[in-house]
Amino acid sequence: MTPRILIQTADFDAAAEVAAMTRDRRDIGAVVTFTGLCRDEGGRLAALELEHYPGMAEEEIARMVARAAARWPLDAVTVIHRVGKIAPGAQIVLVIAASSHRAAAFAGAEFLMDYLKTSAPFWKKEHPIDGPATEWVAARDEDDRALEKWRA
Amino acid sequence: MTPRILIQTADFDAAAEVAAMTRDRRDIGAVVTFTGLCRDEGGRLAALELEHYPGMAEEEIARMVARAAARWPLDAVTVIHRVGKIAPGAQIVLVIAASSHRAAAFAGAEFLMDYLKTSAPFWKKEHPIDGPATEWVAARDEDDRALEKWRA
Amino acid sequence: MKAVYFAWVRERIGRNEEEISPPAEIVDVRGLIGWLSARGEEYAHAFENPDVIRVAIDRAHGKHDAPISGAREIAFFPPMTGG
Amino acid sequence: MKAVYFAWVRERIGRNEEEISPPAEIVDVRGLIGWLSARGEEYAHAFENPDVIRVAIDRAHGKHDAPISGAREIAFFPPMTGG
Repeated sequence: MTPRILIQTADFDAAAEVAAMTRDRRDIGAVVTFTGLCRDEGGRLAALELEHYPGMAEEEIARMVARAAARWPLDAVTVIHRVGKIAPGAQIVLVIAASSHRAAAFAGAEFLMDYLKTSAPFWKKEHPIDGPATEWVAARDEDDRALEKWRA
Repeated sequence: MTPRILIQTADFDAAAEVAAMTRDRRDIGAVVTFTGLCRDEGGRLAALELEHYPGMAEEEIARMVARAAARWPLDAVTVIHRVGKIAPGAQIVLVIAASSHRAAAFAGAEFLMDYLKTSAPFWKKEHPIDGPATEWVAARDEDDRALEKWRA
Repeated sequence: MKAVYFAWVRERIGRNEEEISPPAEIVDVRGLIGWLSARGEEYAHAFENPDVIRVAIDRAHGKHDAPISGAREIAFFPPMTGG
Repeated sequence: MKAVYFAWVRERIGRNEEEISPPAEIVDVRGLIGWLSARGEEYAHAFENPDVIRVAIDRAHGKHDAPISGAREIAFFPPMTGG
Protein backbone atom coordinates (compact mmCIF):
# COMPACT_ATOMS: atom_id res chain seq x y z
CA MET A 1 0.00 0.00 0.00
CA THR A 2 1.65 3.22 -1.19
CA PRO A 3 -0.08 6.21 0.36
CA ARG A 4 -0.78 9.38 -1.58
CA ILE A 5 0.66 12.27 0.47
CA LEU A 6 0.45 15.85 -0.74
CA ILE A 7 1.26 19.19 0.82
CA GLN A 8 0.02 22.02 -1.33
CA THR A 9 -1.34 25.55 -1.33
CA ALA A 10 -4.11 24.61 -3.77
CA ASP A 11 -7.51 23.38 -2.66
CA PHE A 12 -8.33 19.67 -3.04
CA ASP A 13 -11.28 17.70 -4.37
CA ALA A 14 -12.18 15.01 -1.85
CA ALA A 15 -14.61 13.26 -4.22
CA ALA A 16 -12.01 13.03 -6.99
CA GLU A 17 -9.52 11.60 -4.47
CA VAL A 18 -11.98 8.95 -3.31
CA ALA A 19 -12.88 8.12 -6.90
CA ALA A 20 -9.21 7.73 -7.85
CA MET A 21 -8.64 5.49 -4.84
CA THR A 22 -11.58 3.15 -5.45
CA ARG A 23 -11.60 3.09 -9.24
CA ASP A 24 -11.36 -0.44 -10.65
CA ARG A 25 -11.40 -1.91 -7.16
CA ARG A 26 -14.02 -4.39 -6.02
CA ASP A 27 -12.46 -5.32 -2.68
CA ILE A 28 -12.84 -2.04 -0.79
CA GLY A 29 -15.94 -2.08 1.40
CA ALA A 30 -15.42 1.03 3.51
CA VAL A 31 -14.03 4.49 2.84
CA VAL A 32 -13.74 7.01 5.67
CA THR A 33 -12.99 10.58 4.72
CA PHE A 34 -12.08 13.34 7.14
CA THR A 35 -12.21 16.90 5.90
CA GLY A 36 -10.94 19.66 8.17
CA LEU A 37 -12.36 23.10 7.49
CA CYS A 38 -11.24 26.55 8.58
CA ARG A 39 -13.65 27.86 11.23
CA ASP A 40 -14.18 31.58 11.68
CA GLU A 41 -14.17 31.20 15.49
CA GLY A 42 -17.41 33.08 15.95
CA GLY A 43 -16.63 35.67 13.27
CA ARG A 44 -13.31 36.62 14.87
CA LEU A 45 -11.08 35.16 12.16
CA ALA A 46 -10.21 36.63 8.75
CA ALA A 47 -7.93 33.75 7.80
CA LEU A 48 -5.61 31.03 9.02
CA GLU A 49 -2.06 30.86 7.74
CA LEU A 50 -0.33 27.50 7.73
CA GLU A 51 3.41 27.04 7.84
CA HIS A 52 5.13 23.68 7.49
CA TYR A 53 8.55 22.05 7.52
CA PRO A 54 9.09 21.02 3.90
CA GLY A 55 10.54 17.55 3.58
CA MET A 56 9.92 16.55 7.16
CA ALA A 57 6.15 17.06 6.87
CA GLU A 58 5.85 14.51 4.05
CA GLU A 59 8.23 12.09 5.79
CA GLU A 60 6.44 12.35 9.13
CA ILE A 61 3.04 11.73 7.52
CA ALA A 62 4.50 8.72 5.69
CA ARG A 63 5.73 7.37 9.04
CA MET A 64 2.24 7.82 10.56
CA VAL A 65 0.63 6.05 7.61
CA ALA A 66 3.09 3.16 7.97
CA ARG A 67 2.17 2.85 11.65
CA ALA A 68 -1.54 2.92 10.84
CA ALA A 69 -1.14 0.33 8.08
CA ALA A 70 0.79 -1.94 10.44
CA ARG A 71 -2.08 -1.75 12.92
CA TRP A 72 -5.16 -1.99 10.70
CA PRO A 73 -5.77 -3.66 7.33
CA LEU A 74 -5.83 -0.53 5.20
CA ASP A 75 -6.12 -0.90 1.42
CA ALA A 76 -5.42 2.73 0.54
CA VAL A 77 -4.63 6.02 2.28
CA THR A 78 -4.57 9.59 1.02
CA VAL A 79 -3.44 12.58 3.09
CA ILE A 80 -3.55 16.10 1.68
CA HIS A 81 -2.60 19.08 3.87
CA ARG A 82 -2.85 22.61 2.61
CA VAL A 83 -0.43 25.37 3.59
CA GLY A 84 -0.50 29.13 3.14
CA LYS A 85 -3.46 31.41 3.81
CA ILE A 86 -6.85 29.76 4.17
CA ALA A 87 -10.18 31.56 4.50
CA PRO A 88 -12.96 30.56 6.92
CA GLY A 89 -15.12 27.84 5.41
CA ALA A 90 -12.31 26.60 3.17
CA GLN A 91 -10.75 23.14 3.38
CA ILE A 92 -7.48 22.62 5.27
CA VAL A 93 -6.84 18.90 5.47
CA LEU A 94 -8.09 15.66 3.93
CA VAL A 95 -7.52 12.14 5.21
CA ILE A 96 -9.00 9.15 3.40
CA ALA A 97 -8.64 5.59 4.69
CA ALA A 98 -10.06 2.67 2.77
CA SER A 99 -10.39 -0.91 3.93
CA SER A 100 -12.52 -3.96 3.47
CA HIS A 101 -13.56 -3.43 7.12
CA ARG A 102 -15.33 -0.32 8.34
CA ALA A 103 -13.79 -0.40 11.82
CA ALA A 104 -10.29 -0.36 10.27
CA ALA A 105 -11.19 2.53 7.97
CA PHE A 106 -12.60 4.57 10.88
CA ALA A 107 -9.68 3.80 13.20
CA GLY A 108 -7.07 4.44 10.52
CA ALA A 109 -8.54 7.82 9.57
CA GLU A 110 -8.96 8.98 13.17
CA PHE A 111 -5.47 7.77 14.15
CA LEU A 112 -3.97 9.71 11.24
CA MET A 113 -5.89 12.87 12.14
CA ASP A 114 -4.90 12.65 15.81
CA TYR A 115 -1.22 12.29 14.87
CA LEU A 116 -1.42 14.94 12.16
CA LYS A 117 -2.60 17.37 14.84
CA THR A 118 0.21 16.62 17.25
CA SER A 119 3.20 15.24 15.34
CA ALA A 120 3.18 16.54 11.79
CA PRO A 121 5.26 19.74 11.50
CA PHE A 122 2.56 22.28 10.66
CA TRP A 123 1.80 25.49 12.53
CA LYS A 124 -1.29 27.67 12.34
CA LYS A 125 -1.35 31.41 12.67
CA GLU A 126 -4.56 33.38 13.09
CA HIS A 127 -5.28 36.55 11.16
CA PRO A 128 -8.03 38.32 13.11
CA ILE A 129 -10.73 40.27 11.33
CA ASP A 130 -10.21 43.41 13.42
CA GLY A 131 -6.58 44.31 12.89
CA PRO A 132 -3.15 43.38 11.60
CA ALA A 133 -1.87 41.59 14.73
CA THR A 134 -1.49 37.90 14.04
CA GLU A 135 -1.20 35.19 16.64
CA TRP A 136 0.15 31.65 16.59
CA VAL A 137 -2.41 29.06 17.58
CA ALA A 138 -1.41 27.32 20.81
CA ALA A 139 -1.28 23.54 20.94
CA ARG A 140 -4.22 22.09 22.85
CA ASP A 141 -3.98 19.59 25.70
CA GLU A 142 -7.12 18.03 24.25
CA ASP A 143 -5.17 17.05 21.14
CA ASP A 144 -2.44 15.42 23.22
CA ARG A 145 -5.05 13.54 25.23
CA ALA A 146 -6.63 12.29 22.00
CA LEU A 147 -3.50 10.19 21.47
CA GLU A 148 -4.14 8.18 24.61
CA LYS A 149 -6.76 6.04 22.92
CA TRP A 150 -4.12 4.69 20.52
CA ARG A 151 -1.79 3.58 23.30
CA ALA A 152 -4.07 0.74 24.47
CA MET B 1 -30.20 19.98 13.75
CA THR B 2 -32.49 18.37 11.18
CA PRO B 3 -30.78 15.40 9.58
CA ARG B 4 -31.07 14.64 5.89
CA ILE B 5 -32.20 11.00 5.59
CA LEU B 6 -32.78 9.38 2.22
CA ILE B 7 -33.51 5.84 1.10
CA GLN B 8 -33.28 5.53 -2.64
CA THR B 9 -32.45 3.22 -5.53
CA ALA B 10 -30.38 5.94 -7.23
CA ASP B 11 -26.68 6.43 -6.60
CA PHE B 12 -25.55 9.38 -4.47
CA ASP B 13 -22.89 12.06 -4.77
CA ALA B 14 -20.98 12.27 -1.50
CA ALA B 15 -19.14 15.45 -2.50
CA ALA B 16 -22.36 17.25 -3.39
CA GLU B 17 -23.85 16.17 -0.04
CA VAL B 18 -20.85 17.50 1.88
CA ALA B 19 -20.92 20.74 -0.13
CA ALA B 20 -24.64 21.22 0.58
CA MET B 21 -24.05 20.59 4.27
CA THR B 22 -21.16 23.00 4.71
CA ARG B 23 -22.20 25.73 2.26
CA ASP B 24 -22.41 29.15 3.93
CA ARG B 25 -21.20 27.72 7.22
CA ARG B 26 -18.09 28.98 8.96
CA ASP B 27 -18.50 27.08 12.22
CA ILE B 28 -18.00 23.51 11.03
CA GLY B 29 -14.42 22.37 11.56
CA ALA B 30 -14.69 18.65 10.91
CA VAL B 31 -16.62 16.54 8.43
CA VAL B 32 -16.39 12.75 8.58
CA THR B 33 -17.81 10.83 5.65
CA PHE B 34 -18.33 7.09 5.54
CA THR B 35 -18.99 5.48 2.19
CA GLY B 36 -19.89 1.80 2.09
CA LEU B 37 -19.16 0.05 -1.20
CA CYS B 38 -20.34 -3.26 -2.60
CA ARG B 39 -17.44 -5.76 -2.49
CA ASP B 40 -17.28 -8.63 -4.98
CA GLU B 41 -16.17 -11.05 -2.22
CA GLY B 42 -13.19 -12.30 -4.17
CA GLY B 43 -14.98 -12.30 -7.51
CA ARG B 44 -17.83 -14.48 -6.20
CA LEU B 45 -20.54 -11.83 -6.30
CA ALA B 46 -22.51 -10.55 -9.30
CA ALA B 47 -24.61 -8.14 -7.23
CA LEU B 48 -26.13 -7.38 -3.86
CA GLU B 49 -29.85 -6.79 -3.57
CA LEU B 50 -31.08 -4.65 -0.71
CA GLU B 51 -34.56 -4.84 0.76
CA HIS B 52 -35.87 -2.45 3.38
CA TYR B 53 -38.92 -1.75 5.53
CA PRO B 54 -40.31 1.48 4.04
CA GLY B 55 -41.35 3.95 6.68
CA MET B 56 -39.62 2.20 9.56
CA ALA B 57 -36.19 2.47 7.94
CA GLU B 58 -36.40 6.28 7.81
CA GLU B 59 -37.87 6.46 11.32
CA GLU B 60 -35.27 4.13 12.80
CA ILE B 61 -32.40 6.11 11.22
CA ALA B 62 -33.93 9.33 12.57
CA ARG B 63 -33.99 7.78 16.07
CA MET B 64 -30.30 6.82 15.73
CA VAL B 65 -29.38 10.31 14.61
CA ALA B 66 -31.27 11.77 17.57
CA ARG B 67 -29.32 9.50 19.93
CA ALA B 68 -26.02 10.47 18.28
CA ALA B 69 -26.89 14.19 18.43
CA ALA B 70 -27.76 13.88 22.13
CA ARG B 71 -24.35 12.34 22.80
CA TRP B 72 -22.02 14.45 20.63
CA PRO B 73 -22.20 18.08 19.45
CA LEU B 74 -23.13 17.38 15.83
CA ASP B 75 -23.88 20.33 13.56
CA ALA B 76 -25.24 18.35 10.63
CA VAL B 77 -25.89 14.73 9.66
CA THR B 78 -26.74 13.11 6.35
CA VAL B 79 -27.59 9.44 5.90
CA ILE B 80 -28.31 7.95 2.47
CA HIS B 81 -28.97 4.24 2.06
CA ARG B 82 -29.53 2.67 -1.31
CA VAL B 83 -31.90 -0.23 -1.94
CA GLY B 84 -32.42 -2.53 -4.92
CA LYS B 85 -29.70 -4.24 -6.91
CA ILE B 86 -26.15 -2.93 -6.48
CA ALA B 87 -23.12 -4.02 -8.48
CA PRO B 88 -19.66 -4.69 -7.00
CA GLY B 89 -17.70 -1.47 -6.68
CA ALA B 90 -20.86 0.64 -6.44
CA GLN B 91 -21.86 2.71 -3.43
CA ILE B 92 -24.38 1.36 -0.89
CA VAL B 93 -24.46 3.74 2.03
CA LEU B 94 -23.32 7.23 2.95
CA VAL B 95 -23.06 8.73 6.43
CA ILE B 96 -21.81 12.27 6.94
CA ALA B 97 -21.34 13.81 10.38
CA ALA B 98 -20.19 17.38 10.80
CA SER B 99 -19.10 19.10 13.99
CA SER B 100 -16.83 21.83 15.22
CA HIS B 101 -14.87 19.00 16.92
CA ARG B 102 -13.24 16.17 15.01
CA ALA B 103 -13.70 13.59 17.78
CA ALA B 104 -17.46 14.23 17.73
CA ALA B 105 -17.62 13.93 13.94
CA PHE B 106 -15.70 10.63 14.01
CA ALA B 107 -17.71 9.18 16.88
CA GLY B 108 -21.05 10.31 15.43
CA ALA B 109 -20.33 8.80 12.02
CA GLU B 110 -19.05 5.50 13.42
CA PHE B 111 -21.94 5.23 15.91
CA LEU B 112 -24.42 5.75 13.07
CA MET B 113 -22.73 3.13 10.89
CA ASP B 114 -22.62 0.58 13.70
CA TYR B 115 -26.33 1.05 14.39
CA LEU B 116 -27.24 1.15 10.70
CA LYS B 117 -25.65 -2.30 10.40
CA THR B 118 -27.56 -3.82 13.28
CA SER B 119 -30.77 -1.85 13.89
CA ALA B 120 -31.92 -0.26 10.65
CA PRO B 121 -34.37 -2.54 8.80
CA PHE B 122 -32.35 -3.40 5.70
CA TRP B 123 -31.51 -6.88 4.43
CA LYS B 124 -28.89 -7.89 1.89
CA LYS B 125 -29.20 -10.77 -0.55
CA GLU B 126 -26.27 -12.02 -2.59
CA HIS B 127 -26.52 -12.78 -6.27
CA PRO B 128 -23.57 -15.06 -7.04
CA ILE B 129 -21.76 -14.85 -10.34
CA ASP B 130 -22.05 -18.57 -11.05
CA GLY B 131 -25.76 -19.25 -11.00
CA PRO B 132 -29.27 -18.08 -10.22
CA ALA B 133 -29.39 -19.22 -6.56
CA THR B 134 -29.48 -16.20 -4.29
CA GLU B 135 -28.70 -16.20 -0.59
CA TRP B 136 -29.56 -13.86 2.24
CA VAL B 137 -26.53 -12.41 4.00
CA ALA B 138 -26.34 -13.62 7.61
CA ALA B 139 -25.95 -11.07 10.40
CA ARG B 140 -22.45 -11.06 11.83
CA ASP B 141 -21.56 -11.35 15.50
CA GLU B 142 -18.77 -8.87 14.78
CA ASP B 143 -21.38 -6.22 13.99
CA ASP B 144 -23.20 -6.87 17.26
CA ARG B 145 -19.93 -6.66 19.17
CA ALA B 146 -19.18 -3.33 17.49
CA LEU B 147 -22.05 -1.87 19.51
CA GLU B 148 -20.31 -2.58 22.80
CA LYS B 149 -18.04 0.41 22.47
CA TRP B 150 -21.06 2.74 22.58
CA ARG B 151 -22.36 1.28 25.85
CA ALA B 152 -19.52 2.72 27.95
CA MET C 1 -53.92 -5.84 12.72
CA LYS C 2 -51.57 -5.96 9.77
CA ALA C 3 -48.67 -8.44 9.71
CA VAL C 4 -45.75 -7.59 7.42
CA TYR C 5 -42.84 -9.82 6.48
CA PHE C 6 -39.36 -9.09 5.16
CA ALA C 7 -36.38 -10.91 3.65
CA TRP C 8 -36.44 -14.70 4.09
CA VAL C 9 -39.42 -14.52 6.45
CA ARG C 10 -41.34 -12.95 3.56
CA GLU C 11 -40.01 -15.49 1.07
CA ARG C 12 -40.86 -18.49 3.25
CA ILE C 13 -44.37 -17.29 4.01
CA GLY C 14 -44.83 -16.29 0.39
CA ARG C 15 -46.46 -12.93 1.00
CA ASN C 16 -45.46 -9.38 1.91
CA GLU C 17 -48.27 -8.64 4.30
CA GLU C 18 -51.73 -9.70 5.41
CA GLU C 19 -54.48 -8.78 7.80
CA ILE C 20 -54.53 -11.07 10.84
CA SER C 21 -56.98 -11.39 13.73
CA PRO C 22 -55.34 -13.37 16.50
CA PRO C 23 -57.67 -14.48 19.32
CA ALA C 24 -57.80 -12.47 22.54
CA GLU C 25 -55.60 -14.92 24.45
CA ILE C 26 -52.64 -13.98 22.22
CA VAL C 27 -51.21 -11.09 24.21
CA ASP C 28 -47.55 -10.77 23.26
CA VAL C 29 -45.15 -11.19 20.33
CA ARG C 30 -44.09 -14.65 21.46
CA GLY C 31 -47.70 -15.83 21.52
CA LEU C 32 -48.33 -14.28 18.13
CA ILE C 33 -45.36 -16.08 16.57
CA GLY C 34 -46.65 -19.38 17.97
CA TRP C 35 -50.13 -18.66 16.64
CA LEU C 36 -48.79 -17.73 13.19
CA SER C 37 -46.58 -20.86 13.10
CA ALA C 38 -49.70 -23.00 13.34
CA ARG C 39 -51.27 -21.41 10.26
CA GLY C 40 -49.47 -23.71 7.82
CA GLU C 41 -46.22 -25.23 6.69
CA GLU C 42 -44.90 -22.01 5.18
CA TYR C 43 -45.41 -20.21 8.50
CA ALA C 44 -43.92 -23.11 10.47
CA HIS C 45 -40.87 -22.90 8.18
CA ALA C 46 -40.54 -19.13 8.55
CA PHE C 47 -40.80 -19.30 12.34
CA GLU C 48 -39.03 -22.63 12.90
CA ASN C 49 -36.37 -20.87 14.97
CA PRO C 50 -38.37 -18.17 16.78
CA ASP C 51 -35.33 -16.83 18.65
CA VAL C 52 -33.79 -15.39 15.50
CA ILE C 53 -36.97 -13.58 14.46
CA ARG C 54 -36.89 -9.82 15.01
CA VAL C 55 -40.10 -7.88 15.43
CA ALA C 56 -41.23 -4.31 15.00
CA ILE C 57 -44.47 -3.05 16.48
CA ASP C 58 -45.81 -0.03 14.67
CA ARG C 59 -42.38 0.50 13.11
CA ALA C 60 -40.34 0.36 16.32
CA HIS C 61 -38.23 -2.60 17.45
CA GLY C 62 -39.97 -4.78 20.05
CA LYS C 63 -38.97 -7.78 22.11
CA HIS C 64 -40.76 -11.12 22.16
CA ASP C 65 -42.40 -10.29 25.46
CA ALA C 66 -43.82 -7.00 24.17
CA PRO C 67 -47.62 -6.73 24.35
CA ILE C 68 -49.38 -6.59 20.98
CA SER C 69 -52.60 -5.05 22.20
CA GLY C 70 -53.48 -1.98 20.18
CA ALA C 71 -50.80 -2.55 17.56
CA ARG C 72 -51.79 -1.68 14.01
CA GLU C 73 -48.78 -3.15 12.23
CA ILE C 74 -46.46 -5.93 13.38
CA ALA C 75 -43.42 -6.78 11.24
CA PHE C 76 -41.40 -10.01 11.30
CA PHE C 77 -37.93 -10.23 9.82
CA PRO C 78 -34.46 -11.77 10.23
CA PRO C 79 -31.58 -9.91 11.90
CA MET C 80 -30.76 -6.82 9.88
CA THR C 81 -27.83 -6.69 7.48
CA GLY C 82 -27.86 -3.18 6.05
CA GLY C 83 -25.18 -0.54 6.05
CA MET D 1 25.35 21.72 10.86
CA LYS D 2 22.29 23.58 9.73
CA ALA D 3 19.81 24.99 12.24
CA VAL D 4 16.28 25.65 10.98
CA TYR D 5 13.50 27.50 12.75
CA PHE D 6 9.75 27.48 12.38
CA ALA D 7 6.69 29.46 13.51
CA TRP D 8 7.32 31.80 16.46
CA VAL D 9 10.81 30.40 17.02
CA ARG D 10 11.63 31.57 13.49
CA GLU D 11 9.95 34.92 14.05
CA ARG D 12 11.72 35.60 17.34
CA ILE D 13 15.14 34.65 15.99
CA GLY D 14 14.45 36.58 12.81
CA ARG D 15 15.77 34.00 10.37
CA ASN D 16 14.64 30.75 8.74
CA GLU D 17 17.93 28.90 8.97
CA GLU D 18 21.65 29.28 9.47
CA GLU D 19 24.86 27.29 9.61
CA ILE D 20 26.02 26.74 13.18
CA SER D 21 29.21 25.25 14.59
CA PRO D 22 28.69 24.47 18.26
CA PRO D 23 31.82 23.56 20.22
CA ALA D 24 32.62 19.91 20.84
CA GLU D 25 31.37 19.99 24.44
CA ILE D 26 27.80 20.53 23.18
CA VAL D 27 26.65 16.93 22.82
CA ASP D 28 22.87 16.92 23.01
CA VAL D 29 19.81 18.99 22.08
CA ARG D 30 19.52 20.48 25.56
CA GLY D 31 23.09 21.70 25.41
CA LEU D 32 22.57 23.09 21.93
CA ILE D 33 19.50 25.06 23.03
CA GLY D 34 21.52 26.53 25.90
CA TRP D 35 24.37 27.41 23.56
CA LEU D 36 22.00 29.03 21.03
CA SER D 37 20.25 31.00 23.81
CA ALA D 38 23.54 32.71 24.60
CA ARG D 39 23.96 33.99 21.05
CA GLY D 40 21.83 37.07 21.58
CA GLU D 41 18.58 38.54 22.84
CA GLU D 42 16.54 37.18 19.95
CA TYR D 43 17.75 33.65 20.70
CA ALA D 44 17.23 34.09 24.43
CA HIS D 45 13.65 35.19 23.66
CA ALA D 46 12.99 32.26 21.32
CA PHE D 47 14.33 29.74 23.84
CA GLU D 48 13.20 31.46 27.05
CA ASN D 49 11.07 28.42 27.90
CA PRO D 50 13.15 25.51 26.61
CA ASP D 51 10.64 22.88 27.73
CA VAL D 52 8.11 23.92 25.09
CA ILE D 53 10.63 23.78 22.25
CA ARG D 54 10.27 20.75 19.96
CA VAL D 55 13.21 19.51 17.97
CA ALA D 56 13.74 17.45 14.85
CA ILE D 57 17.11 15.93 14.01
CA ASP D 58 17.51 15.26 10.31
CA ARG D 59 13.74 15.58 9.89
CA ALA D 60 12.71 13.15 12.65
CA HIS D 61 11.39 14.16 16.08
CA GLY D 62 14.03 14.07 18.80
CA LYS D 63 14.02 14.57 22.56
CA HIS D 64 16.12 17.10 24.45
CA ASP D 65 18.53 14.39 25.56
CA ALA D 66 19.13 13.18 21.98
CA PRO D 67 22.77 13.35 20.85
CA ILE D 68 23.48 15.84 18.06
CA SER D 69 26.70 14.30 16.86
CA GLY D 70 26.62 13.67 13.12
CA ALA D 71 23.38 15.59 12.59
CA ARG D 72 23.22 17.63 9.38
CA GLU D 73 20.01 19.54 10.12
CA ILE D 74 18.45 20.38 13.47
CA ALA D 75 15.06 22.09 13.54
CA PHE D 76 13.54 24.06 16.42
CA PHE D 77 9.84 24.82 16.60
CA PRO D 78 6.84 25.18 18.92
CA PRO D 79 4.36 22.34 19.51
CA MET D 80 2.64 21.53 16.25
CA THR D 81 -0.86 22.76 15.42
CA GLY D 82 -1.63 21.33 12.02
CA GLY D 83 -4.50 19.15 10.90
